[in-house]
Amino acid sequence: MTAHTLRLRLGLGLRLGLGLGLRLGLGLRLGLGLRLGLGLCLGLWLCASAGWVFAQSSTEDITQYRDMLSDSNPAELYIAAGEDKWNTPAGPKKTNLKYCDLGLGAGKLEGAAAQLPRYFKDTDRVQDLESRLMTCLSQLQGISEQSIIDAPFGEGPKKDLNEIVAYVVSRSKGAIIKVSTQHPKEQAIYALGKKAFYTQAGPYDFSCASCHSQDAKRIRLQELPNLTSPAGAAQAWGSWPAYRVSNGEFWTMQHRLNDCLRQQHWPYPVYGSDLTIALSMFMAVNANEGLYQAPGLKR
Amino acid sequence: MRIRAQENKGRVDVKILIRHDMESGLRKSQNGNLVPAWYIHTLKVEAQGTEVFNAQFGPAVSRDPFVNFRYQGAKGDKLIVTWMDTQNDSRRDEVIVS
Amino acid sequence: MDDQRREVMRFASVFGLMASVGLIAPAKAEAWSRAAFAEKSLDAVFRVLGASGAETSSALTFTAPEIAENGAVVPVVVSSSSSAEQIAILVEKNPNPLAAQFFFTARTESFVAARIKMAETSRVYALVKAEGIWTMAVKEIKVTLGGCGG
Amino acid sequence: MSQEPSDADFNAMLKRSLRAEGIAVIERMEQDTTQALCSDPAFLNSPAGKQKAEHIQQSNWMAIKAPSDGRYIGDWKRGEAIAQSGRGGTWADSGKEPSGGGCYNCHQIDRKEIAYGTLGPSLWNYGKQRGYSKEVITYTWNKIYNAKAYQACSSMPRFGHLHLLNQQQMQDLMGLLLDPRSPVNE
Repeated sequence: MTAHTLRLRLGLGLRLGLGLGLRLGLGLRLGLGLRLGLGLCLGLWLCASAGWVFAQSSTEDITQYRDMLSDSNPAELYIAAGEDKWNTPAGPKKTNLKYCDLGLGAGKLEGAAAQLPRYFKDTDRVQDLESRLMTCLSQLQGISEQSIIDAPFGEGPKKDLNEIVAYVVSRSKGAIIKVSTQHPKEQAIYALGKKAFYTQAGPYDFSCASCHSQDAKRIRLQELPNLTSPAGAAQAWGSWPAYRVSNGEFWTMQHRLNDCLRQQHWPYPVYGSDLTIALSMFMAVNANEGLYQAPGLKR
Repeated sequence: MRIRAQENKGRVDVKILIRHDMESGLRKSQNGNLVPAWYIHTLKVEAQGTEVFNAQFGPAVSRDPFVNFRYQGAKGDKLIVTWMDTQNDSRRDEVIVS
Repeated sequence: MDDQRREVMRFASVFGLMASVGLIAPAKAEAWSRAAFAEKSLDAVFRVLGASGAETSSALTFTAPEIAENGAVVPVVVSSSSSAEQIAILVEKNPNPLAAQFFFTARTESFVAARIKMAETSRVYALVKAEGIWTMAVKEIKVTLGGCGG
Repeated sequence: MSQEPSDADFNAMLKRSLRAEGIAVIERMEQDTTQALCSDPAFLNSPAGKQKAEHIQQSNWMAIKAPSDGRYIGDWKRGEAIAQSGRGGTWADSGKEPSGGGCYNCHQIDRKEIAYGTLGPSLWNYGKQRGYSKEVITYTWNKIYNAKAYQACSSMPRFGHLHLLNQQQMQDLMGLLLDPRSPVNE
C-alpha cells in the first residue's frame, strides 16, 4: 500500500489537519506493505475515493509539484547567457546591444518588457519583444532578420535570441504591466488581435477563444487562463516567457503562440508576424495593471 | 553554471543549476534516430580545498540539473564546483560564499 | 570514515575497479560507479549498494509530489536526522532504477534536493546510509499526461 | 479601441502572417458558415445571430450520417485509446495515421484517468446514468458526429462531419461510453 492510497483513504480533512506525526507514522507502515500488488492498491483507491474528492486532491497535488519546482528556475541559466550576449560584441558589425531601444530609450532595460508591445517610430509598426530585438540585432549587429525567422526554435540565431529575451524580461520582473493604446497603430493592432482571438478556422473549428475565454477550465490537468479577463490575461502574459520542464527549453511568447496555433490546427505563423504581435497585444492590454513575473516556470 | 551559496548561522546553503541536456540515450530525435547518451555523471564541490559534496548521476537526472545541499562553513569560503560528463567534458566554477 | 573505506573495498572487490585496495584514498569512494547505474532491476541496485536489508525509518524524510505533471522533471528532497554518508534515489520502473547517488562528509548536512526523470508512474525509493546502515522510504509518484497530448 | 477592423485589413494580416507547413495548408483558413458565425460573438448574441444559429444547427443536423453498417457500439478498449490520444491533424503530424479523439483533453471519462480536462462535461458513468436506449445511442452518435447540430457554436469538434475520426473510431468511442461492460459504466 502506498502513501498515495493511504492519503486518499484518509481523505481531505486529514490532509489538512494532520501534520508530520501522521506522515511519519505512514512512513513506517510503508515497509510492511511494500509487497502488496498494484491490484489491491487500485481496488482500495477505487472504493475509497469519490470522484470529486480525487479531482480536488489532484489539483492540490499539482500545486505541490509546482511549488517544489518554483525554487531555482533553470531560466536563470538563460538569463546569465543572455546578459553576456547583450554586452558582448557580435554579428558582422561586431557591436554589442547596449544601444538597443526597447521603447524607453537606448539601452534602457528596467521595466521595458512590461510595456511591450508598443509602437516604434523608426520601424513604423507595433512590435513585441522578439520582433523588436530582431530589429536591434539587424540594425546594430548586422544579423539578418530572415536568418532568425527561418531558424528552428531553440537553434542557431533563435537560441541566441531566446537568451537575450530571458535577460531582458528578467529586468522587468516585479514591474506592473503597462501597455499603451495611445497610438492609432496600437489601437488598430489590438482590434486585429481581438478579432483573431475569436476567429475559428481549421478542421477542428478552433479559435483561441475555444480554450481561453472561460474561467477555471483546464485541458488535462493544465489550467487554461481566461485571456479575456484582466486576472487571467495578467496571469498568462505576466508569466511568459518561461522555462518549460516538459522539454527542458526556454520558450518566448512567440514560441508559446506558435505551439498554440499548432494545437489549434491552423497553418504555421511566421515568427514575429503581425498576427502573433496582434494576439500578444490583445493579451498584454487585457493584462494591464497586472504583475510582470517572467521568466516563469511551466509544465 | 549558476551557483548560489549563502551562509546563515554557520550553515552554508548551496544551490547549483547546470546547463546540460542530460541525454539519456533513450530519446528519439525528430528524424526518429536515438540521440546518444550524454549526461553528467559526477558533480563535486570543494569548500576551502576540502570535498564536502559529491553527486553521481545516471541518465535519469533531469535536463539542466539542479541540486541543493548544505554544509557547515563560513562566509568567504571558496567553493569549487566541478562536473564531468560521459563524453569527458568537464567544467569547473568558483564562487565565494556570501 | 572507516565504514566508508570498508564499503569502498567491498565495491572494489566486486567490480575489480581498482587494482590495489591499499591505495584507495577516501575521495576515490566517489569515483563514478557505472555498474550500479547500469543495473536494470531494483533488487540488483539494492544488492550493488549493499542495501538489500534496508528498512523504513522515522529518521528519514522523503518529500516528493504525489503527482508530477511531467515525468521529465520530478523534484525530490531527502533528509535524515541521523548523520548520512550516502543518499540514493531509485525509480522502480525506470529502465535503470538508480537515478542519483550522493556522498556526504562529516561537515555536510544529511539533506539533498534534486530533480529526476521518471518514465512512468512508479514507486520511488529514497535510501539513506548512516553509520554504515541503510534505511529507506518509498513513495508512489504518479506521472500524468499534460497539454493537448499532441 | 472597440472599432472593428475591416475584413480586408484582417485578411491581409492573416495572409502575410501564416504559411502552409506540412498538412496544415493555408486553405484551412477558409471558413464555412458555422465557423464564420461562431467567430463573431457580438453578432451571435443579437436576434439576427440567434436566428442564423438555428439555421446552422439545422444544416449541420441534415448532414449527419448514421453508421453505414448500422452498428453503433464498437470496442470500448480501442475507444479508450482513441479518447486518450490527442495526436493528429497538426503540421507536426504526417496525416498518415488516424487521428486521436483527444477526448480526455476536455472530458472526464474513465475515472481512473486523473489527467482529464474540464472544458466539456464529465462523461463518467455516461451510459449507467442515461441508460442504453435507442434514443440515447442515436443522440450520442449524432453528438460525436456533429456537435454543432445541437449547439451551433459548441466548442466540440465535428468529428464525423469534418472526417476527424473514421466510422470505426466513432463506434469504438460509442463503446467506451455506452457498452455496459466499459469501465466508464462501472
